[in-house]
Amino acid sequence: MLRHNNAGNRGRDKTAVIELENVAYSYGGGELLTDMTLSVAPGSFHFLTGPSGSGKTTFLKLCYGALQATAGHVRLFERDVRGLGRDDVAILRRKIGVVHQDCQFLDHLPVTENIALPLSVSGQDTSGAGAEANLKELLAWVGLTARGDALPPELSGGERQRAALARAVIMSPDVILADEPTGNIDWEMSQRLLTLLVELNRMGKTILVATHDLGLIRAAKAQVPTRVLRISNRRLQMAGADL
Amino acid sequence: MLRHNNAGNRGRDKTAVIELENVAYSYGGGELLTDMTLSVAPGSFHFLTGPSGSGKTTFLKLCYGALQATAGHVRLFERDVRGLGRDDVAILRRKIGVVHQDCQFLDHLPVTENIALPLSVSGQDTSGAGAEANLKELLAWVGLTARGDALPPELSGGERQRAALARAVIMSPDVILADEPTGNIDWEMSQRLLTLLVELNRMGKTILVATHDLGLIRAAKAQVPTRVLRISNRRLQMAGADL
Amino acid sequence: MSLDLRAAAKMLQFDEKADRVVPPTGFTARLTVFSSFAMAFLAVFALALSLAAGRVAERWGDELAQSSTLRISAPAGEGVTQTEAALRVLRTTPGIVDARALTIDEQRALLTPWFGADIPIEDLPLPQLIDITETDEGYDAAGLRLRLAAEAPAAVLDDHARWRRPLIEAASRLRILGWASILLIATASAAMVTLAANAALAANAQVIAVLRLVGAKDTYIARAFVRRFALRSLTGAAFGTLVGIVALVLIPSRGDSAGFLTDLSIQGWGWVWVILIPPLSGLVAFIATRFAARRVLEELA
Amino acid sequence: MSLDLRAAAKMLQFDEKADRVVPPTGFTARLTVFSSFAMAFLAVFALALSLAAGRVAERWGDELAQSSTLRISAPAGEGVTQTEAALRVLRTTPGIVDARALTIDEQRALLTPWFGADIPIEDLPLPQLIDITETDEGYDAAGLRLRLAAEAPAAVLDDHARWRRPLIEAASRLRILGWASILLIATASAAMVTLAANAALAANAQVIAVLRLVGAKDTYIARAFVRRFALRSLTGAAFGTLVGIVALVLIPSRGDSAGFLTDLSIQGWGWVWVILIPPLSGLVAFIATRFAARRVLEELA
Ligand SMILES: Nc1ncnc2c1ncn2[C@@H]1O[C@H](COP(=O)(O)OP(=O)(O)OP(=O)(O)O)[C@@H](O)[C@H]1O
Ligand SMILES: Nc1ncnc2c1ncn2[C@@H]1O[C@H](COP(=O)(O)OP(=O)(O)OP(=O)(O)O)[C@@H](O)[C@H]1O
Ligand SMILES: [Mg+2]
Ligand SMILES: [Mg+2]
Repeated sequence: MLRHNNAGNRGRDKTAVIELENVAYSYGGGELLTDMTLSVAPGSFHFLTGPSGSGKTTFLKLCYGALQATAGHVRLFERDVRGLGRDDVAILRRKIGVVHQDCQFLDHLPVTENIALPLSVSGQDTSGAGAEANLKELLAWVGLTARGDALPPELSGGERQRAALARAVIMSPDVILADEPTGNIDWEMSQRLLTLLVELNRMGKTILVATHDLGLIRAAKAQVPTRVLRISNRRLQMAGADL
Repeated sequence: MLRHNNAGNRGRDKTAVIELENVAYSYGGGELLTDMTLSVAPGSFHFLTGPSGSGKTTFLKLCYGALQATAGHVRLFERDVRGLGRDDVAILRRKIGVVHQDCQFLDHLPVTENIALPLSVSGQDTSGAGAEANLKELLAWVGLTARGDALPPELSGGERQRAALARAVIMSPDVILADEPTGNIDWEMSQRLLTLLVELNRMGKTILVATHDLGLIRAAKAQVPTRVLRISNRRLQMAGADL
Repeated sequence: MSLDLRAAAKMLQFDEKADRVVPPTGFTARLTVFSSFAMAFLAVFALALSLAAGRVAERWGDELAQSSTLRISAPAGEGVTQTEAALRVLRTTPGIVDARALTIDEQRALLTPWFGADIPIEDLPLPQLIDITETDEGYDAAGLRLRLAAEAPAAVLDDHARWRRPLIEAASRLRILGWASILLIATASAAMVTLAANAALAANAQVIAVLRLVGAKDTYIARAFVRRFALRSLTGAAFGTLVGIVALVLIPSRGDSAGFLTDLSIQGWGWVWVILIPPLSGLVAFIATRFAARRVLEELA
Repeated sequence: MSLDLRAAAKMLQFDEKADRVVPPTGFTARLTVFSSFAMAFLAVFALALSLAAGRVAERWGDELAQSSTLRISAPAGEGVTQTEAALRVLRTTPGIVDARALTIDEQRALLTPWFGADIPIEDLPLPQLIDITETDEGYDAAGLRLRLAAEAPAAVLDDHARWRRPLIEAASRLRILGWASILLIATASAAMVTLAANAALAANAQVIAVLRLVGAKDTYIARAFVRRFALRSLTGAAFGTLVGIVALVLIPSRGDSAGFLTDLSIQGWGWVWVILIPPLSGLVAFIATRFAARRVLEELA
């Protein structure tokens, strides 16, 4: 159990960016998640594991305000999610980059525009030289330079996941939540994505990755201090040192 | 190169269920796949690997008539795909179970009905006691007994993949094509899926799995004779014994 | 009506299982039902208008029998000669079916409203009246006047009865307008159902892809959509027709035979047209959806 | 017209980038444009019909001035007394504005069509005619006849002029029918645009989810849809109105002032109504889509 711990793995004395306090969630049937308490310090790197159907995606959704806890409190950037208006949630999401498990795009817009979408919806200029260079660099980073003008339905599974990651980081958000970001990517490519995430973490971003890929976790542990959370038996557990 | 080989790994003298002869494919730009020749013997177990975006999904689509080769010939069950009418293709697909990379369902029907869909569309009875028992067993096999009445959008990523696999095998097809079937599944569950595929293969089904999960391939090799194909540099290669 | 409906529904409902594969399309469904409803409702009114206008045109046409009058106020003694001359001219005029001199009694009857019944008509220097029956097209009044001026100078042509002619024309026009509206309404509903079906098919691209993937034939997929849209259109049109009829009945009718369009009811054979509205609507939807489904499916592998 | 359109379009087009996030909705778009087109077209006709019917009702109403005639065929000597008695009765009858005995010359003019101009009217035992001017509602003919039988037994009430009354009524009815159709058409198009907008929103659930995920505010998302539907409806209605006007102009008008509905043209203030059709249509679409978008968005996290 992770009660009252400070999850910031660099031990910084900063307030948590994501804070759960006795959170429970249920889709209507029995409780899927129970009594979860966690505090994610800024700049920390967390992994979230657990069997299929244990509630990893649900947990992440609680962390960006897509779902409301049925009990307990979720605080994002020190604000209780329950008290937020719809527009507050929208603005909050601009500080949280999310890679969904089923990466969805606007299928009628080319990949580059999809990646730049968070900029457009927040009213930022996407046509300036700086923004364009930034976008180009990001495309190269995820290996999609050649596919920038393609439409999302024309991408392969792995290309979609990389595009989703690029979209999640373009706003340079404080927090990055990634749900199974390497599910459709080969080992080489997933190493590249990991490097990208580690780099972002070193820049001070908070990272939380849900994955079942133990290899990925091991590789990450070699590069950066990480903590591994595990959903088991409806509760949040700290994974042992065996990983 | 795999020209003129007999891929049937049990050396049976039967004609191939899937046969490619100098096949090339292009989505309109340059050629994505070139000069592919392959003959998949009935009862064989193949893996297909290759980097993200190399054309694995495209290759599978050629193998069930969703795409038409731009050059060369694809023969399924000894019939050239190019000569088939639309209804012929439909009937052919009843002999080929496909697990798509992005598992799509009829979102308004419960999981059980989705899994039984191949039976319904081919006019088979799904309400008989035998059919029901069969369906139940299948649900248990993929660990979805508790989620049978849920709608597909209410499934987790891994649950979707398992449901898609169940749908692919319910007609007891001669050939099973699976595209990244373990992308969202944890190690334990993917071992269970593999066991299922191996069992089917032992029953004489032909299996072709596209995956980037080398661990899965290794685990399979320990249980059943498999062949590993690799798309590299737009061509089909036999992967070395290093796997 | 409801009997008709149920029979049609049964005919189209022979595979309930196949229907389930198409998701309930919510707003597109309601859109189809509503369009059919509104269009059928409007069609009933247009139909009633056309039929009423047609009745009026016919009745007035019969009543008038296209008649006009010629009056000969000749000096004493010339009366008979000029009357005969006028009759000759009239009988050779194109557009005139018959011309007949009125008897004394008939003239008296005509004057009664003005003078009462006991008018000493024999003592009066009354003009001779000639009753003219025209063809539907009528005659050329100006030409006739010229010819009469030569042959019977005392004759005065009075086509006062013609005032009703424009009214009959108006009724015919209204009838044409009504039928044109019906045509327009039919075209519009066909277009709308086609578009709605296309929208539904486009929105269900995933459903169609999944069905193709698991080996469904084109006809299986198309049938589910087609049946649904045809039924919706039929239902909507049936309700629209029904409500239209009720509304027509509720509009107070004066039963006034002289009334023009005061009687917007549907009579006799008119009912055949009305009852045809729902099945025609269903048929249009059937064809439109079938066409749309074929087109969408052919684009898919 | 085109100027109006462009100005409205500019007002609504202030953020082209936001528009791009909503996919071109193909059939739903065409459906909206087409519904607006058809409805505007029908509205123009209904409007023309209403206006024409209104004109006819008014003109005929003025022409008739609600008149009827009383004829007194009294025995010699009693004529003047009974005429005065009848006038007294008439002037106290509710529904009668004025009653006036005709002069000899007026009576001669009336008879001219029947007898020619040189009728020796002074020598004839002609009845006295009284011209009655009614109010709009008219009087109770049966009651008046009873009272007259007592006071002026020689008086015969002839309300022959009343034959036109049902026609005026018919015209008024037609006008009401026209306005009712316009109301129905407006309701139907509002409903159809709402349903189309809802269908589009439902079909674009993924788009909306993606936009919410990347931090778009509700207003940003709603605006893109609302703007598009309002513009489509405006465009469709503008074209429909234009085509309707052209069709009206092309229908040959007889210019026949006696004609009933032979002149379906739009005149004077009628144009204001016609020009209002497109912006009203756009406004309806605007409100309907806004409402629909709000509802869909509120269901989403
Ligand atoms: N909208 C929903 N309504 C009802 N049940 C749901 C809904 N979404 C998810 N569930 C159920 O909740 C459970 C947890 O789902 P979740 O997606 O969080 O799992 P997960 O840990 O992400 O699994 P995976 O690794 O397979 O993606 C699953 O059993 C799923 O079926
Ligand atoms: N419909 C399409 N139109 C154009 N290009 C396409 C289309 N579908 C796929 N491609 C491109 O073809 C290439 C191969 O795609 P494919 O999906 O076959 O790759 P893959 O090997 O399955 O990759 P992954 O492991 O990422 O799923 C990719 O670069 C992809 O962008
Ligand atoms: Mg998940
Ligand atoms: Mg793929």
